[in-house]
Amino acid sequence: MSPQPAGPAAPVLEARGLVKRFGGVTALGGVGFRLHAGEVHAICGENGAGKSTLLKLLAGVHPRGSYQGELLVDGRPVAFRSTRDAERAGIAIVHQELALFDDMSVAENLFLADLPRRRLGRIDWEAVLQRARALLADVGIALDPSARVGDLGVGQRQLVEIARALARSPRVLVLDEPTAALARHEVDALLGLVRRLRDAGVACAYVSHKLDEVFAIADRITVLRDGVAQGTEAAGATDASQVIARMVGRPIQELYRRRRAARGAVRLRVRGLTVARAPGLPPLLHDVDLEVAAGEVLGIGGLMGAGRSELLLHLAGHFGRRLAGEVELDGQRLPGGDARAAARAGLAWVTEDRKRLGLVPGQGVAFNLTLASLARLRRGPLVDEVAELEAARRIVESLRIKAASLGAQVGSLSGGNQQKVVLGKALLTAPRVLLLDEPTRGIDVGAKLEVYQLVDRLAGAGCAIVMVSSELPELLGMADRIVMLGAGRVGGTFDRAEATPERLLGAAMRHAGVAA
Amino acid sequence: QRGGGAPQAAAGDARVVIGLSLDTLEEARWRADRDIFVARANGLGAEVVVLAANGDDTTQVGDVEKLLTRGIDVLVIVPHDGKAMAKAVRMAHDAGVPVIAYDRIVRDSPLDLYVSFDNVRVGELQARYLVDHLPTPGRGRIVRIYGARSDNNAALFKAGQDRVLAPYLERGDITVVHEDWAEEWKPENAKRIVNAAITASGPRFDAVLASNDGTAGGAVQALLEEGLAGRVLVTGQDAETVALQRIAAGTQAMTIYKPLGSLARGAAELAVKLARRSVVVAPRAVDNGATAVPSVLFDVVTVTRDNLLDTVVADGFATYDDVYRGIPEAARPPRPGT
Amino acid sequence: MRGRMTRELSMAVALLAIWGFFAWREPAFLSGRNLSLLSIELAITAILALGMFLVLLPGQIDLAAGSGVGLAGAVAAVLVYFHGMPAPVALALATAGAVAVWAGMGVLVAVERVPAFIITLGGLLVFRGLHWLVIDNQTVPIVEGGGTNAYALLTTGYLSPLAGWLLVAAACAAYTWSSLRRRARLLRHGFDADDAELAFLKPFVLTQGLALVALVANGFRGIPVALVILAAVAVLVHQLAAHTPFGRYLYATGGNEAAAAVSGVPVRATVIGAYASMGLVVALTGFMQTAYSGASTTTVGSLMELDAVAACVIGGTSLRGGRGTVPGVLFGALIMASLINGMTLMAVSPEAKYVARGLVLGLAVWLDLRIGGSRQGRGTAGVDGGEW
Amino acid sequence: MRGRMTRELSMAVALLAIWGFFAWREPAFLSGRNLSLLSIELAITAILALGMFLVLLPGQIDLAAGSGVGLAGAVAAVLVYFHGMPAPVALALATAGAVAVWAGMGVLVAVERVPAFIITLGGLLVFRGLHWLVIDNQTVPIVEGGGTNAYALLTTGYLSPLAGWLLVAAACAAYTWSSLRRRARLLRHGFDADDAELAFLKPFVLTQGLALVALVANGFRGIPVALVILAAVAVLVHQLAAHTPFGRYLYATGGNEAAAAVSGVPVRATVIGAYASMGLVVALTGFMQTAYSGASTTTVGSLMELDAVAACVIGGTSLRGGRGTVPGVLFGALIMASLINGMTLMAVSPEAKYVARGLVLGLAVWLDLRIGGSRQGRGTAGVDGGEW
Ligand SMILES: Nc1ncnc2c1ncn2[C@@H]1O[C@H](COP(=O)(O)OP(=O)(O)OP(=O)(O)O)[C@@H](O)[C@H]1O
Ligand SMILES: Nc1ncnc2c1ncn2[C@@H]1O[C@H](COP(=O)(O)OP(=O)(O)OP(=O)(O)O)[C@@H](O)[C@H]1O
Ligand SMILES: [Mg+2]
Ligand SMILES: [Mg+2]
Repeated sequence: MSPQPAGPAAPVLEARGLVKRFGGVTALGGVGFRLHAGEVHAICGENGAGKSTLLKLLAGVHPRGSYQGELLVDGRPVAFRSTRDAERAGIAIVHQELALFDDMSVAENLFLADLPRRRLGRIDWEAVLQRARALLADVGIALDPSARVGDLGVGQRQLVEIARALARSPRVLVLDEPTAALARHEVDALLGLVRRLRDAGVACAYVSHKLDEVFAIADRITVLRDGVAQGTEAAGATDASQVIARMVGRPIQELYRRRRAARGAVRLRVRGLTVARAPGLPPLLHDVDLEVAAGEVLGIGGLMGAGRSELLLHLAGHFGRRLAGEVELDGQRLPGGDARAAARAGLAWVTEDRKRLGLVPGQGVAFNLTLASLARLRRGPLVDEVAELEAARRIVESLRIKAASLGAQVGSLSGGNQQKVVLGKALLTAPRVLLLDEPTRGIDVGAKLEVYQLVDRLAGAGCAIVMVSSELPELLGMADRIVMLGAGRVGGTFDRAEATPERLLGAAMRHAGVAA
Repeated sequence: QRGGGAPQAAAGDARVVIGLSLDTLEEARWRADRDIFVARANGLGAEVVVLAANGDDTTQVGDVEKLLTRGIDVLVIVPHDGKAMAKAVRMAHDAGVPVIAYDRIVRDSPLDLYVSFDNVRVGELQARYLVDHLPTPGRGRIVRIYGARSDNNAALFKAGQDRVLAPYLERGDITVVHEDWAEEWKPENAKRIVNAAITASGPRFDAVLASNDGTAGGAVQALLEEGLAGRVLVTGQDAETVALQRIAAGTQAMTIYKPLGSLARGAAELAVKLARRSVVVAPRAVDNGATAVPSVLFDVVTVTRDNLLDTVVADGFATYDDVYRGIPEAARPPRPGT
Repeated sequence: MRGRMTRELSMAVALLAIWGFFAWREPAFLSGRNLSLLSIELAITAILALGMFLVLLPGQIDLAAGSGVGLAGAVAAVLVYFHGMPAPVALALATAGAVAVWAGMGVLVAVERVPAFIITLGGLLVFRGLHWLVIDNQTVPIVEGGGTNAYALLTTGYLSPLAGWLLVAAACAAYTWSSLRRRARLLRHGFDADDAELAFLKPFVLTQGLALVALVANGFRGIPVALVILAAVAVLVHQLAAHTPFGRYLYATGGNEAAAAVSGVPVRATVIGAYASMGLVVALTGFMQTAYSGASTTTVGSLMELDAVAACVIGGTSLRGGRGTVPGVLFGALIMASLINGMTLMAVSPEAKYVARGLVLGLAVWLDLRIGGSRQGRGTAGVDGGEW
Repeated sequence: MRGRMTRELSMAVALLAIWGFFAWREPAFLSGRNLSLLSIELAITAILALGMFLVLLPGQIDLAAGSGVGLAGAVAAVLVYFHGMPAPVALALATAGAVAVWAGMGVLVAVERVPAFIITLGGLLVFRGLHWLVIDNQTVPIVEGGGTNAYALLTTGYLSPLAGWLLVAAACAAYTWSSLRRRARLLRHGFDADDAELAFLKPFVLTQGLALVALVANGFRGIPVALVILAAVAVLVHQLAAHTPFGRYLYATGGNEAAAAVSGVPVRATVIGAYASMGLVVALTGFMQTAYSGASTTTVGSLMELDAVAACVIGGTSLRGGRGTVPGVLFGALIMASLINGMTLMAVSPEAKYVARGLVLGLAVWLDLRIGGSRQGRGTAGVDGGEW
């Protein structure tokens, strides 16, 4: 990164009266925005507020002419035809949805857009590897430049994505929820990196739903609601509750509210579970024991790569070969790798990866919501249209899903609303055991609150809930008991009473030495 | 099995190998050709290697290469395309192998021998029959169905037909109400064409001049559905079993029977002679653009309802039962020899 | 649903242009006779296209359809003509065979995960070979000379005027009743449905349309059996795709196979099912196409698979899977069939035929994109692009 | 790279099986003469397949390749034969035309976003029509009877033994030098590279292979010009795909088009570029194929596009784009070519030929999946499935 002198008073990047429509939806309704050199400017807002859209405009993802309003760089109006133009102007973006190439090496992903060449326009691979190694070191990411991106975990991929943005040593760095997939320590590393960049004179626009992060790093905060800017303030001059209030337009009291439900009979019992990705491969899960009772919420924490997702995936019958151990639901044994049996037994699973495993983006909201429950919505050989719409409407209303209509394409919903659709699909199957993997990843406080209330309601109704989360406050706030995983082993089980962040992290680390 | 390498000019009664490169085996007639030819050649103590090119010139060039690779003493070729196969002839001669063109001539090449029926004559016979058997001979309205636009023979048949029809067309005694090419010789295309003719200019025509039995079949199908079958005269060629049945049933007027037997047997005998490098007598000569090719041309026969028994059946080309299949005993002519 | 209206408009425009042109150059094009024959040719093209539609929905393809058509027709013909089987039995046997074979291909695609393009390309070659073997490269009639049977009637049968009218009446009544009933239910539960006007207009338009068909057809020989078969197949496929769980699974599998799988969609069974249905359709088309030319020859069916795919895509079906509608497919098939019929009527030379078909194909889809814009990518360049 | 070795193994097995079988049933298969001819046929198949590879990488397809081959050859033939143009000029003109037309199709696909399947299917029809028009359904020789010219030499030319040996030597030297140099540089910067043994083994094996080819070929008429052309094209395409930004853009676009677009890959230019290159290849193949049959006739090129796609997929190229290698494609082409050559040599009947080709096609890919497993997905069921 080429350090630049702290920027002059004039904003490096300024947006005036941006208006962006997608068919019927108005994503941005005349947003103004100023970004100065050497500042971190946070953008907060509910799901669908227009944050990503704004950033995409700044970074030239939506070409000129597809929106109204004007962009100025160093006070001079610009019109980006593509992200390339934006890059030439020194603007780089880290996307909310990962944009990497699984079959290519880390190094190649980093420099794809401008690969160094030798004579005859051939690529200078040595140079690519060297530059990659230099950059990763510089950014403080421990990754092998020649590793295949497809083999990395979610978090590591996110880091590659960020490094790629930095590869062009931008003057303006635009980050859209960069920490959504990161574990605590990785988040800290990232924030440190952003600070260093700011001090080097880079201007950062930063979108995140984690307010603690926002206040930890932002110099100024702009709040968006329904595509309209609700004003900009210095981070020092405001606090979380004010920001939240402006985001949702109503004050939100305490986030985690749990009515203790009487702990009923044990619903899900896992004993000595040992699972490998495939026969022959080393197990990802070792000898895992856990129990969930009706009306109980079991939190599962752990560091990135601990195998939490694999655990839930396996319980749902979608992943891995069971080498040992057994799983019982209401006393009935569940064989490994039989998703239909699990579903029939009343087990539902919500993925952490909604884009890949959660949704059929080209289809409507109702279609996606009812996909897993069609069997119960039949009328003779046909799907009962009315019953289907009824069911969909019920979910949309109870989860406050923001969509133009029940037929609106899910792909066009904002991240948070998409997440709600994925949740709703699981709920429609009237589960007795619900497995949630990062249920609040990348959704806003308002939505989070709704999810928590929903979890509470379900538990109250006697459903047994397993909730994987990377956010300790969430675990501490919602779970009755917490199991910490480390490198696929149970590092410790805690009652909410005895659980503290320190003890939890300690437990998560216990087997960390064993992790690759 | 013989190894590869160049063919040795087999002397005397040494076992000779004949390479037979066919344009296609997709039509029944060529299978007959092949079987008779092979049988006769084997009878004369020759081995025959047969390849068919599915009507594709490139494939056929490849086929010839393969035959030469295997090592043959004479090449008998049914060119899919008369001009294209000049290359095959050159290749064969480079390998010291004489070439006999079978049924279709190879143009612009130093061909050694040409054994065939006269295709232009086929067209002439079809047209001649049509002209003579119109309700009022020599006058009438007709539909013309040509073969595949991409097939040279189609052009030859057409040429023959034109030669006969020309004067009548000039005088306006015969008018062509509709004419079109049946892509790939497809019956369904022929049917479409006749349907189009009827749609465009009504069922007021006396004959359909179809170039082969396949297209004739399509035409008859259309006429059947129109209730015109039997009242409109339809020509054909190849004496396919189905066509013979149609003739027996009266829905098709005639077909051209090429006594394959004599052609194939004759060709086999000549091939063996040539392979053994012994004398061959070729009464006629046909100019192929390069030389006057010594030729043996066999005559073709017009088959109608009246001479079914004396021609195809007598020749053993088709059996009595096949031909009169589905026709009540009463309506059949007496079984020959009873 | 966006641009739905406009896309149907663009289709209609293309079709009208084509019909207008032919009617102008060759008035007979609009004669009852030609329209009846056109409807038979349409039936053959469209039925195969509807099958292809079911295979394209889950993101697969079937290149073997064409040679399958030839083979199915051939088997049936041989059974009838050489083994003297009663036509219905022969057809049933051939159909069973086709369904089994296609289901088999489905297994290879869904379970063994061999790309459908390869499996069906292999099928194309194998089935053509078998086809020629079965008929020994001869011409095998589907019925004793001049006679007729269930097989032949597929394309030569017509309903008596009375029967025709009764059928039309029944169809209209059924549609009106069900659509009004559906509307009532929707409204009762407080969902929005077509406003009253539209709700009554639709059945009315349909009735008019069918009446017109009956009128024209009866002016010639009556409603062709082939057309009735097409109608039945179309209704069936539409119900299947739009209103049964299986249909939903087809769309889901094509839209996002991974997500479908983890949502409990039996992805493999779905794909296999799609191919099995295709087998059924291939057999049916095979019989009709063979019946159309009156006999089974080596050329029957060749290249029909491409026409089928073309019809689907012209009709807005996505080759990536997950998108498409039955009316669209019918529209596409109608465009293709009209084109060939009209050009034959004008005795256009083969070369010109090829060029015209090619241009219209490209044009129709391009027009659709321009006017309907239904395939256009949202937002960023190529978000949903790169589609074949 | 996982299963890379095993997949290459599976290919080798398939190939050996085929060669072994033919050698056993027909010894002449291994004769120098046949192998030389095979190499010429291979060259034609493989070059087109390499072009198709460039189009498949970004997730597109080209069904017009076959009829394009016919058209290009025809245009050149007409220019030479009827307009007495010197062959080189004629070839140049035809090539320029092809490139322009294919680039045009590329624009329609990339900019207008018309599905490639449709555009190129349209192209298939249009070009066939034009092809027939150009040669007026006649046969147009590529050279005055018996003579020869640059055009004819494409498939009838052979290098003198000396020239052949020199070429081989040069090639080996170049490869050895560059590969050792690359290794040195890698090590110098402390990246891992092949260990010494392997590093010297590779050039050695290559040298042996080429020497063998030269030996066999010189045993007949010398190394065929066609084979040299193939080698050149293969090296070029490999360099292009693996070692130039354009090549990487091809992979990126095919791997994840949306991601490519937002990461600054000029997606449209890339796709257009791929098609333009395909135009070049189509022209070249057209000349060679036409030269092979000695004259342009209506049947030249038909169905070649399917063989090309098949070769690519057998060689492990993904029809979804983003995956594939040049050696794989060559392997696939070799399998196809050997198959046809051998069966013709054995005088297999056409039906049997179709069946065999179909079966082998399916089998090769299935075997590849089983042994190489390279297309199989990690993790949850069907997560990466549904590929054609
Ligand atoms: N490609 C698109 N097509 C149609 N509508 C879109 C598209 N992208 C965004 N929208 C709409 O624009 C609005 C803003 O979307 P955006 O992604 O900017 O919200 P966001 O603030 O990023 O939400 P989140 O925090 O969940 O990411 C939403 O209503 C969304 O439905
Ligand atoms: N695509 C992949 N290929 C190979 N290994 C993978 C892949 N994805 C994940 N893994 C490995 O599987 C293990 C678990 O991954 P994962 O990240 O899902 O765990 P996790 O506890 O769910 O963490 P998080 O959910 O926060 O990402 C880790 O060892 C990770 O490296
Ligand atoms: Mg967002
Ligand atoms: Mg996880």
